[in-house]
Amino acid sequence: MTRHRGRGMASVNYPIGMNLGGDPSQALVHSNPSGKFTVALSSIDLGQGMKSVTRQICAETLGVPVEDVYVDTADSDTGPHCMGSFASRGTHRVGNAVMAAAREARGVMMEAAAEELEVNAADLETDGRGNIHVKGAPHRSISTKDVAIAAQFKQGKTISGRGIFLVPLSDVDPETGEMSPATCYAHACLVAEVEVDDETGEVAMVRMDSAYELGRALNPRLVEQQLVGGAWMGVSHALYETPEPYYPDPAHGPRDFVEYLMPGPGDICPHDIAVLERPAPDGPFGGKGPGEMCANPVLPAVANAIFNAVGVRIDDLPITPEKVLRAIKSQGGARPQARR
Amino acid sequence: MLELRKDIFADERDDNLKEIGKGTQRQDMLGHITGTSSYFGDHKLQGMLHLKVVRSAQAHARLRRIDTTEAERSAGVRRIIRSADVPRNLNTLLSLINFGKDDEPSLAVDKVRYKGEPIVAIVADSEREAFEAIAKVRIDYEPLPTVFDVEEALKPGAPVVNETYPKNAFIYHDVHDHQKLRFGDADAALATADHVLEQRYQMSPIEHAPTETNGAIAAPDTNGRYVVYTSTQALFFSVDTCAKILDVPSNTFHFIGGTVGGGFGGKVDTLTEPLAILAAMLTGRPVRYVFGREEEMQYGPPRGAERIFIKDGVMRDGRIVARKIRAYFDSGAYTRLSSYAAVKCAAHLPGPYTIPNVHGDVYCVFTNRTPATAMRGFGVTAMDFAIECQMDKLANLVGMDPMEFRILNAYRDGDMKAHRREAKNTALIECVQVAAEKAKWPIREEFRRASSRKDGGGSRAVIPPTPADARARPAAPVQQRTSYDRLPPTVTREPPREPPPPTPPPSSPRPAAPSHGATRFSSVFGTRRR
Amino acid sequence: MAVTVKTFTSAGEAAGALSSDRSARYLGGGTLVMRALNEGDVSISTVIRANDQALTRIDASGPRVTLGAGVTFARVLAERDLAFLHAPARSIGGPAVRNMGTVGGNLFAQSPFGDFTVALLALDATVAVAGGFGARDVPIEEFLQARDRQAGTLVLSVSCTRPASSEAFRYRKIARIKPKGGAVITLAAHLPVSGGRIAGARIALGSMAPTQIRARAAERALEGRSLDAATIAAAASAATEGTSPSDNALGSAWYRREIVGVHLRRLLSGQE
Amino acid sequence: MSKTPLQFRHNGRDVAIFVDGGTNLLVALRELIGDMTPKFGCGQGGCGACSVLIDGEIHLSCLTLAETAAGRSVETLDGMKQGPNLHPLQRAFADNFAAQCGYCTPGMLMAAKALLDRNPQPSRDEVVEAISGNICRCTGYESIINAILAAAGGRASA
Repeated sequence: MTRHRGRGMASVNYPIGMNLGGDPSQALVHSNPSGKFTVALSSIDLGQGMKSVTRQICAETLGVPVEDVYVDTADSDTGPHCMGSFASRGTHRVGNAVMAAAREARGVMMEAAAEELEVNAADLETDGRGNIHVKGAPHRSISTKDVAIAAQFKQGKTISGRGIFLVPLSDVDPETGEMSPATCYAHACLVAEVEVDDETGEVAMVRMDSAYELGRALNPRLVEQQLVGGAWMGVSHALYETPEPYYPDPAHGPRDFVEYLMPGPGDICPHDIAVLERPAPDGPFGGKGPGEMCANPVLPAVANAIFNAVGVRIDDLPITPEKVLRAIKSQGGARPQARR
Repeated sequence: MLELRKDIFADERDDNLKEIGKGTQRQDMLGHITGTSSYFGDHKLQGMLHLKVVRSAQAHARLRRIDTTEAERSAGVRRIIRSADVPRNLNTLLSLINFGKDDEPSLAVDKVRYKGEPIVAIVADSEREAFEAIAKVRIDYEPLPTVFDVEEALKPGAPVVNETYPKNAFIYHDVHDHQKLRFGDADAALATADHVLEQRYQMSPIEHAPTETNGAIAAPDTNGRYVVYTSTQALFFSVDTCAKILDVPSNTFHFIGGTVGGGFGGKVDTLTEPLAILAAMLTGRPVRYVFGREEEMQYGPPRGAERIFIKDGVMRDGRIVARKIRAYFDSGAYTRLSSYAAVKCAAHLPGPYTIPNVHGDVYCVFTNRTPATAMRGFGVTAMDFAIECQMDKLANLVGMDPMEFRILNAYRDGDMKAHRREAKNTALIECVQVAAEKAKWPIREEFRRASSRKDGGGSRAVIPPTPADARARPAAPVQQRTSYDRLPPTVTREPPREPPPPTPPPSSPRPAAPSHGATRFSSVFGTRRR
Repeated sequence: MAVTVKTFTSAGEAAGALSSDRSARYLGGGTLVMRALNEGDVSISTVIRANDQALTRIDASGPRVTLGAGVTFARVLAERDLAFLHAPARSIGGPAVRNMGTVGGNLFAQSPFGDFTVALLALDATVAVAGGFGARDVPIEEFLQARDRQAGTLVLSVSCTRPASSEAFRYRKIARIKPKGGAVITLAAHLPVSGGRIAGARIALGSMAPTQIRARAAERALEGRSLDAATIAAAASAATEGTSPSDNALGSAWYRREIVGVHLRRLLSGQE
Repeated sequence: MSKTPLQFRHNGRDVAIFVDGGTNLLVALRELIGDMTPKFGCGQGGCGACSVLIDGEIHLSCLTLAETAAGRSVETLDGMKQGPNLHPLQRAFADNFAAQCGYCTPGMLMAAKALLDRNPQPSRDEVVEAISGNICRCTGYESIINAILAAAGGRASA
């Protein structure tokens, strides 16, 4: 028997956003005369889904269908300031800014609707399908389109809103490190199962089971994209990649995608994910941000699974077949631990 | 396969929302599947020139002579940009938010500090002609001793990588060569622990490897402005960095980005935009500067390596009583963002666990390698690897199941964290329970019943007596200017929610009021919030 | 100065142009030369092409198989008569690289590439080359020894003898990435059997030396014996003899030495 | 500087351009024809972002000398839609959320099309093999594999 299976686990938390410069983001929301809304941002969509999640946040806040909102990103002439897309800050920081802007725009929209319906704005509600009606009297209704037309051409109102979200800077105590580094945290626990070849040191992923808590899952499909892709990257960090394979010796750095190792489509394993939602009190609809942390538990879980499989501890990343093989040889062979 | 566990924390949520919580299609999906999503490189401009840089062949060397005579005469060359052509050829990214000192030139001046450092930029009609000119640039290097290991770099007498930081370490609060975290008395607790385990961990550098490499296209626009198509992850960071380096008002630029072919942290550093714009300024033509793949892999910034030493004290019953950590971030030759990662890392200690005595020292160290930058999980990923491997070893040491060991030590609502803030909205225990359930990993009933919302606070909310380090208190930090115009800081100091610690740490030095010009921060981290 | 592309209708003319111009490279499938151009290799200023149909001919009907240098791996895979070469051909690249990369080009590919050549080396192939002085046949070993000096040489075709059975030829590429990745090491074994005993064993290894090499000590351990466990063990333990692997991004020299015997044993004994 | 005339069929339409010596097909498509769907990811043949079909076979346009496309048929993602309608693969990629940053998507779709055009009912392993030359850094591949299998399944039932 040369191949041994083992399981390992790890649990982590992750701070959302940065404690630098107040970490602000701004958003502008405005309606066109047809009652369709544009969100102007300077925030970047790197693939994480920034445009899509802020679109849903805006639609929910305005009370209009998501199709009536379009998010325009990253133009420095039209989009207001944003720190950028990093530090898992997009959903939380930009989402909050969009929510604030949408709230302000909604206020104007409801005032304009109230004027048309000759009621008090406080007595109105949106139906989420593009109409505003008197609470308890759905027939006394006006479409957002008609409101926008009235606001633009009759009332002289701009249905628009500005939003900013900022977490006041927290000083860091030089002596104790006392600080407020983040306002909310995401959490995860992941179990990895691996198979280790004790003659070659090769490690193959068998499966992963995980639980991620990331505040409200604002869009479960986007969350799934992040978690599946992020865990793949975690496997990659654990077992494969580095631009300096002999660190700290800088020699033999990879120059292409053949030398820079990342798991291929034939290296992936089944991954069952549970998502827990404990809303962040200061998150947009309780959202936190799954972006970065989803990779983190994989690295130690894989390392711990390798120990469980063959009894060696590899404390240097990436855990290459060479490191595993050296460790197995130096302890005189594989020592499988109690099966989990 | 993804399962939403709506049953957990259900009482904290209103699940009757109309758009939130739906798996709505991505706004950009149609563009992606039809290939019509527009990335920076998809902009085709008339008469576009191509910029390539001559990179250092040495990891550490003095530049005796840079001879571009032959290259200037090379076919198709429109302009050779040398360091003297860069208006403000010294910057550090976080200077925009007033953190750290300018330490990195856009083009090397008298010294190169890593292999691949840009020395000269060539602007030519075609990439091929730029490559031909690169081959004709003669550089006379005087090699200097190199240092590649973070611990070696900190030793007295090590080669000085970056003269801005002559001891090869970023300076925190103007006084320390590392960021400290002190909570309780870790040494005393280690002395009384049933088991002590000290281990070393090493995280490798990681390349972001986005499928789209870093790049920018800059072109003269109407009214004397410049339009810049960019792969940046942080649009205004890049706008303001370029404004600073090129010494022009930020509204000189119209940056357009927004759809980026992956970033993962590797597109924050604003490496291509300043030179592309400068080249457009100097030639009056559109200029494209895009990294090749090898450039991206070797000279584009990686996630820096981290070396971490953990010493833990654990009792026979599984309670961790002390955690002492020393961590070294390998920043490479310049600061970029590693300085902040070390602070974020210190705040992350000791992981999501309630440990009454925690001691952390986190260093940001300079070595002769490609400068490191942000990457997915920056400041935390490596520490989580170290901590969670250590947790597995500790569980093994005390003979506990690793899941149960996590739950036993997990932080809960109301606990005091080591950075002296109350833990709220925690959910580690529930994650462990659900992961165990999914993986059919049996845990005992008492651990299945545990909750993040129960049994926290109380004695766990107390900040323990914390001895001060022997070192004398430093003088107040020197203030730096911020490059943003800001309103005067509103200093809001709410009283701490918890009783003050028995031996409170000396309060941070307070800044003087701004005396002139731009508003100053109250410290390098700005307005204090309690 | 742009690159000049010269296209010839005969391989002979192309060979002449190639041998007379130090800055010329022959363009096969493009995976080497176009990459070099894309990456700014200014030592190449002429690209030579040939539309000679002889370069893309496959002759696989008889016991002696000849592959034109311009035959792609996809074409090898499409040829039922070349089944013994399907494993090495399939081990290369993704589908696009197999549609482009050629048998001739692979002879020039440096580690971690050049896997097909490992198979050809085990099969004792002959390389037909055309230089300034006309065409000649070169044993593949000799060709590889002098590869660094072959830049001005045009490979016309490669030929080898078809193995007697599917058991007689075995191939395995050890890559970190599945299903496709650069080779940590590559192994090929030709094991002709005569009267139940191996006669004329050839073991070839990739990434165990600056070029693909034969594992002569392992061959000796097999020679004249039946392929039993003891013989396999002896061959496996001799696998590193005469090798001189290097460190690279995919693995260290130490690791290659450690695993080459393990994988040779598995290859010879038919284990996964 | 001399330029070489080049004609080929681009998504069913004849095109004629002049190329510099050594120009690769990716540059020709993007900069001379204006088809931005194939992407530059490496120029080394390692990522597949520039994948196109030449006479129905998958090729890396960055490693293809533009002149070698003369007289041949080049298909890119720009030609995948069937009139105003999305190709079943495009629909399946959307339904399976098989794109995040979207940069590898054009190459992935072409690799998938090359597979399904020849093998309408591929196994999972065949799908994996078909995209083995294409790097995706976002998705972890699972959604892409599922999308291709779904497109094949959908086609079979249609």
